[in-house]
Amino acid sequence: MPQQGTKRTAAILGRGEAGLAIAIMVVVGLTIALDPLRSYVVDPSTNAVEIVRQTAMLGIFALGTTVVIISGGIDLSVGSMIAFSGTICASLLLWLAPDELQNDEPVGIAVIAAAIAGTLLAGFLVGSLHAWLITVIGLPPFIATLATLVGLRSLSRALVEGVTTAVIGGTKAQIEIRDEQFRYLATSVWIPVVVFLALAVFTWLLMSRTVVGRHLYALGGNEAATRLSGIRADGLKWLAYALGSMFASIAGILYVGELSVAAPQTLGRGYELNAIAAAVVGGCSLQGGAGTVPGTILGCLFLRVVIDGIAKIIKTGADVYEGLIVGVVVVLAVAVGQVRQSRGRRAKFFSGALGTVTIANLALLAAALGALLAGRNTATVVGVAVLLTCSAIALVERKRGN
Amino acid sequence: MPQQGTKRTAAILGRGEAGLAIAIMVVVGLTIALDPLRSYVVDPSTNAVEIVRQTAMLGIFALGTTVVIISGGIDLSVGSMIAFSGTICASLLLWLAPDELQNDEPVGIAVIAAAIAGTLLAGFLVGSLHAWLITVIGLPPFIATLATLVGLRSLSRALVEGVTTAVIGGTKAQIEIRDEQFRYLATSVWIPVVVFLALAVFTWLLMSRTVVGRHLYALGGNEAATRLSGIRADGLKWLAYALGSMFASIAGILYVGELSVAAPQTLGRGYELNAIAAAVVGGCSLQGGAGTVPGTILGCLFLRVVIDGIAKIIKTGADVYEGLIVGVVVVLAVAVGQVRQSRGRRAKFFSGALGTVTIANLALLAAALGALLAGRNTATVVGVAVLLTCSAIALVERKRGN
Amino acid sequence: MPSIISVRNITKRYPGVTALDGVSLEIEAGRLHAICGENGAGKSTLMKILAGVVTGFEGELWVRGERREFTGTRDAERAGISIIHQELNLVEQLSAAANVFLGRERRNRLGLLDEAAMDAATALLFAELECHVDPCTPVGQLRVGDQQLIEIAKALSLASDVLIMDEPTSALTETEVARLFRVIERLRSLGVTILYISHKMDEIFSLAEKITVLRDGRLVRTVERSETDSRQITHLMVGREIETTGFEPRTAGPPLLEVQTLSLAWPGHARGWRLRDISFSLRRGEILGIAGLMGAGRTELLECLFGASPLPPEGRIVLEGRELKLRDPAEARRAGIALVTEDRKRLGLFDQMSVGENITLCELGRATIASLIRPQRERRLAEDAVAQLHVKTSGTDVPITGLSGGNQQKAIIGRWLLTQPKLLLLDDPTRGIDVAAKAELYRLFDDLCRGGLGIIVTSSELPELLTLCDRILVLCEGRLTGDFSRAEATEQRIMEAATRK
Amino acid sequence: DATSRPTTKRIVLLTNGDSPYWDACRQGLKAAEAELKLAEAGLSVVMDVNSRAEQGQIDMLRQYGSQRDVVAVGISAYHADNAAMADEMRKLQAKGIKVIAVDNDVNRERFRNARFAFVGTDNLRAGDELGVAIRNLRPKGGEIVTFVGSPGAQNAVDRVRGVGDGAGEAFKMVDNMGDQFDRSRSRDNVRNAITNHPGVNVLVGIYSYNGPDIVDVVRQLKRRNDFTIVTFDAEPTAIKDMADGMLDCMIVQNPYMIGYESVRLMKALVEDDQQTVKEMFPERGKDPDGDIYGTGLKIVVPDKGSPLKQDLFDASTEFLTLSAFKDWLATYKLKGS
Ligand SMILES: Nc1ncnc2c1ncn2[C@@H]1O[C@H](COP(=O)(O)OP(=O)(O)OP(=O)(O)O)[C@@H](O)[C@H]1O
Ligand SMILES: Nc1ncnc2c1ncn2[C@@H]1O[C@H](COP(=O)(O)OP(=O)(O)OP(=O)(O)O)[C@@H](O)[C@H]1O
Ligand SMILES: [Mg+2]
Ligand SMILES: [Mg+2]
Repeated sequence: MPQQGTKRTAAILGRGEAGLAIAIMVVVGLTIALDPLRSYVVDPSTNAVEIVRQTAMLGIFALGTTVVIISGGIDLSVGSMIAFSGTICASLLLWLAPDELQNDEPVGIAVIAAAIAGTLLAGFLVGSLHAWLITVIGLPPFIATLATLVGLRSLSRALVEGVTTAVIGGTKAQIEIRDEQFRYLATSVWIPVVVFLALAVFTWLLMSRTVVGRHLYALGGNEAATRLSGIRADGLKWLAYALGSMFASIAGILYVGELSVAAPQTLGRGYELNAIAAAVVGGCSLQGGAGTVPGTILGCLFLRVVIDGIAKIIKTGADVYEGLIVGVVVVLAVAVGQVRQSRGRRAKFFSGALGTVTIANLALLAAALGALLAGRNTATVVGVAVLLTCSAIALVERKRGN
Repeated sequence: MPQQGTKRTAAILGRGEAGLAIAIMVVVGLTIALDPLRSYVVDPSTNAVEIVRQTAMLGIFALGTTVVIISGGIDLSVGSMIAFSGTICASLLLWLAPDELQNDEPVGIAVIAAAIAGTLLAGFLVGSLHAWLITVIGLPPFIATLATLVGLRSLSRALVEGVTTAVIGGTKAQIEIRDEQFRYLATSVWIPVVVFLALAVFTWLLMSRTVVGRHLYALGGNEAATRLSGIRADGLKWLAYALGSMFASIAGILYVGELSVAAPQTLGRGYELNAIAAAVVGGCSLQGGAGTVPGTILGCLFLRVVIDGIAKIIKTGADVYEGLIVGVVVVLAVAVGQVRQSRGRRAKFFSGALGTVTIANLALLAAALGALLAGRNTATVVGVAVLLTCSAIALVERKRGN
Repeated sequence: MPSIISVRNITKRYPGVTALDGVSLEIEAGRLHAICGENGAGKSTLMKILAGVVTGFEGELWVRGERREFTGTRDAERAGISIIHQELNLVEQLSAAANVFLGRERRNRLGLLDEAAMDAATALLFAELECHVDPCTPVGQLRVGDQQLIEIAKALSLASDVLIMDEPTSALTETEVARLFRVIERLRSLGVTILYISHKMDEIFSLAEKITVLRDGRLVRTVERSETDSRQITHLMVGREIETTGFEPRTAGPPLLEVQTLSLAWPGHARGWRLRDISFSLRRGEILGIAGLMGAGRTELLECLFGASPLPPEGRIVLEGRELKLRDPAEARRAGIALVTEDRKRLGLFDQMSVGENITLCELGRATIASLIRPQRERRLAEDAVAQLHVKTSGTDVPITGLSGGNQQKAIIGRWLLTQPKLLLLDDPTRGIDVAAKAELYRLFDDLCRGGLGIIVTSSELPELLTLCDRILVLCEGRLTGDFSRAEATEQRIMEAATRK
Repeated sequence: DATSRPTTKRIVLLTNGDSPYWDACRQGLKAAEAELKLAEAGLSVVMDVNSRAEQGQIDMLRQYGSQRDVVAVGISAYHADNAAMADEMRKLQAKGIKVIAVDNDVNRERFRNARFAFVGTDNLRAGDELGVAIRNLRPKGGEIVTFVGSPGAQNAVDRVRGVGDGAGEAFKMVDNMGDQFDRSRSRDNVRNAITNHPGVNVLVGIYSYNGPDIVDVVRQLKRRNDFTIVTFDAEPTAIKDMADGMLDCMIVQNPYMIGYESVRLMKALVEDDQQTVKEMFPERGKDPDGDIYGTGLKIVVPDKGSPLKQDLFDASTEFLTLSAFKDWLATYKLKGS
């Protein structure tokens, strides 16, 4: 995506971003139209606040993922890193103020500050471990962070068991943090939002206005050339992965505040995929060297708006369909970008055997969706409709020939 | 790893594989040595059977992943595909023989055969969808299969709810399959093992002895060159992803048989990572073009032996540590391969600031492990030991200078 | 003479550029037809159309008197046309034999791969090419020259009667070139029609019977070799005269670089070392040429001077009296050394970035206030460089990929000049660059040198070194086997030194 | 204006996780919906299956706050001590939405006011009863391994503790193995428990699916005679297993009744029907635990050969043989409980 590559320093909103902004408005519009209770219209503030809060939480670690992806790497460990940092933070609180915490007395600012500092340090260490495995040992980023994805969660569980046994006496699978001051970090919506905005501005300046940022783009675009241009690639990678992990640990701290418990088994499971999805929807290329901070932010907002819209429209059992719709939406978002780029050659969508199979595929998918969301008859209607349209397109393409 | 690239056709066991085989024996040896109950010695058959069964189950879908990775792609959807195929299979059984299934009467071979056939078809369709998204729409494989990873599980949950409501009347979150004949598929250890062996031989022949296989390696190694050689790359990708998904659906069927239930929410969650780990440990390169079927099989065996060994040695609460140890082991396995390749330049492990941080890192990690597995004192001992050794290495490296 | 291929009024448009514009051309059977033109003239595009690689163009393609519409390389091969591409198209993980037969594998009775047969056939082909490579070795372990030979073997294995060679010698050593020419002679004797593209006049005039010149996608003229000379051809290519006269001697300044007994190990190779006991010195305002066959170690020597060698080298490197222990290109850059790499595409360009971003990458710090980049400053930085080097571009924020090879090279040199180096290392800076662009680069180097820079340049073309350099070192298998002043240097003596064992 | 348009209001039951246990509860909801004529009252009952632990429950509670058609929420607390969840419950109450705890109560010391009342059974007591059963099934004592989905969840913690207390000193709780609802892991856990702990002679399924999984492995290993197998809840598979003589005892809650009664309570709260509330909670306000509506426990044992007797257990606990239990199920057209 040379667009991003060059326009980066010029306008804040590239063409991709503009499209995304429109898409967001469309989704909101649809939600208002399809929600029988019009809750967006009736009670905009509550909904707006909730969406912004969710976007901020997702955005905080998606920003880190963006830096890593732009620099040509990938970080699969974000979700586990959130669990790990949450665990570290809770463990430190428990270890520094055991009695206060168990008797629901305030643990005090100092302790909280110490816990946060310690957690950020842990994030820095994990990021450094990634950088070391990748630059010195020469592991592919996918493997290095896959290992920590598996390892950190397990380590967190072990840690909770160890700490609770040592401090409380009884082995527990999670640590509750009911301290109001600490929880205020997340319960006061404004703190996560401000933290997110601060990190966003920082990252945006870093990537689009500083030498280091430019070098990160260069690294992602062509590593060999970057090294031979006398740029220290290893240092850059260290920075990228450190930011990735540290942003994740900030999110981890806030999640513990929000959930009032550090439950390593479930905390942040699979969030790395949300972050990657947001970044990619926002225009990052997994080959590296392309992507923008505003893009990622819009990507996060888009995902959250879609998810909230589903909940508003489907209401009961929405989370059953959430994944399905998010999957479809991500494909559409990225596909649009793809197709826009290959504008030149007008592609054929349903040529050959694969095309035929695909028509059946899409028709079935549509039918299934219809059946699940609206019942048998709709299913057949939708299915047949899709079948016919695709077939029509196919015929036109055959006609057009080459 | 050019070795694999050529030796493939020569010996079945390349140098990488040999190393892996040794590693497996070492792990088994360690387990025997450290397991106070010596259960490998006391009751070899049970343990062997269990490990073989587990390896077969993992191997069945790891083989598909291997083909995809060698062809230069990646399939993140395997776990969800297992859940999806399991759901389809169970739904078909329930739909074709509702009464028998609910009253625990045998559903009959015909119904079972039909269900299996339908499931394989579903696998083929999903694989085709991947191929279409990647070759026609031009999505990166990571994105395409990330979308199905999220989407298929959600679709499966919706499907179960829909089918149970329609057939049984009450909405349920999973479908129990107690039919003995069907369950025999998995409970009779030999069937999964035979299926696995058959698929392994098939895949091995395909990849190492046929033209198509040769072209898959070429595609993974250099797509442009492959196209310029007049090879239809799109067809090859279709094959690769179709195999990936169909092998996964075979596994899905067997899992439903083993578990006597299709619970889409949890079935096969995260298994894609096990498959990728097994393939990579077995010598596959995520850049594509390198990897072997025997390698992957050994990779699966290695992982299973490690996991079983952990359970045998740690005994109580082993599953807490499993992830951590698997993570470490994967890193080691791949790192050894890496270092072997870059034998030429003797690398420096702890140079510069990153090196210093890493020493701290490793020491801490070791200490944590020690503390969790053996208690405080061991922790300090281990931590200090690691700290000193690493520092020593670092000093030597500094001395050696350049 | 019957024409075996006739191109009728073919036009090929890419977004932004018209690669070919109404080209009509008759190729006569059994003759060697050379195609000349500057970078971007459309040579490769035309060849790709003939070989069925590029489809979807306007105009007609006739083969042996019948209209053909290739849908892919397969069709072209069936029509007896095969091509050796300008860029290497090999699968590094696969063996030489597997690459030669890629897409046309031999099967045995069971329909399985017949490795033995393919290895044998490949061995035969290699024997023809006098190339001593084991068919089983993975291509990735072979060096550039041998890889190019495998491409050639691949094309020959088709035994087609039209063979297209797109700059086949750009990576070959003189000996390998001679070898290739012998093969070409034999093919001609078998009546094979050959289309030959090269930027090297001497090759064209030693081989071609007919010469076609393209410029900006248009066909300028087709002439018999007998009726023309290289001056005329270059004139037709560029559209104007270009003086390739040498430069008046430069006056060398104070000593800049002192290299003493430089050695570079080569673990796991029979020879054991890539470079052995190399000593020389360089003064400011001096251009030092390094000649040698492919694999002689020129790239390695420059890599050592730039701290980019796979292992740290032994020996001393002294820059202006300060001994350097370079562990990383970054240190070399800080010490005032710049390296323009051999492989522009892989090791020089950032094709996701604009021309400007490519130029300012190393010296972006200069465009910052309070460590934040000021876009207008950056633009000025880039525009100055573009102006100084006469880079032909529509602006500094167009994608670098839009530029022709020569101008991309200038942009990269511009990147390094911004760092105000004392010592400029140029590894085969004119590879794959057309005559006009070459002449401009020569003048640029000369100016820079007179500006007090020390320059070390390698080249695969001796004439280039002879016009450009004050002194010429010769490497052979990593040893220094010759050191000639401009006066003493002749192609003859250099080749002797380069092949001395 | 959207608000004026008449729409049926929703009564939501939010589960703690995704388990067959809830199928029976769902049936209770439906039955209540029909018998208590909720449609006429402009109400409908739905069940939301939580799949993301604390995060999932908290997000969904927030959704209810903004969805505007939710009038009452019954929640099975994933974790009793979770302050954030209690906060969200209080926020809903502040919005005028009725909130009760169902099946799993919040920590009564801390968050009693976060819900109006609790409908269900005390997991601690249930565990205790099962422990009593174990003690009488294995008078000589021995070693117990418990198998559970999420060891961290409140119901798991209480049940395991209860089993320990009930079983007494004669028994050692050697391991509590979590499987995160991964059914093949839950089987691996059983295998490993049997190889790793030679002394183990009692296998306890803490979550409804653990029982059948234990039975499955023991059957494969042909080691039935070496183990006493007991489990919580009565999945259809578990009932079949007990019929096959593979299960010694089931402690059965009454999800059907939990569902039914919670709907009754929530409807009453929504309609401010104090009489029904009084009827369900006579002691409310007087006795501190007057806000608990117990739906009773059943001990189910095989038809013949079980040493367990009614009088071993608390008077309030129903003692049934398998066939009696099946008859009970039939009266409500249930497949499991
Ligand atoms: N795939 C492509 N997409 C867009 N433009 C292209 C493509 N291929 C070639 N071009 C453009 O078409 C023109 C002709 O390119 P071509 O490679 O034929 O030149 P050439 O004569 O082979 O140059 P050289 O001597 O450097 O090989 C150039 O401007 C080039 O940028
Ligand atoms: N005999 C050889 N066998 C294998 N690899 C070689 C051999 N000679 C050189 N190489 C490597 O292959 C690459 C190409 O070598 P190269 O031909 O560039 O050497 P060179 O002297 O720099 O010639 P040139 O600069 O013309 O390319 C270099 O990285 C070199 O290390
Ligand atoms: Mg060309
Ligand atoms: Mg070179």
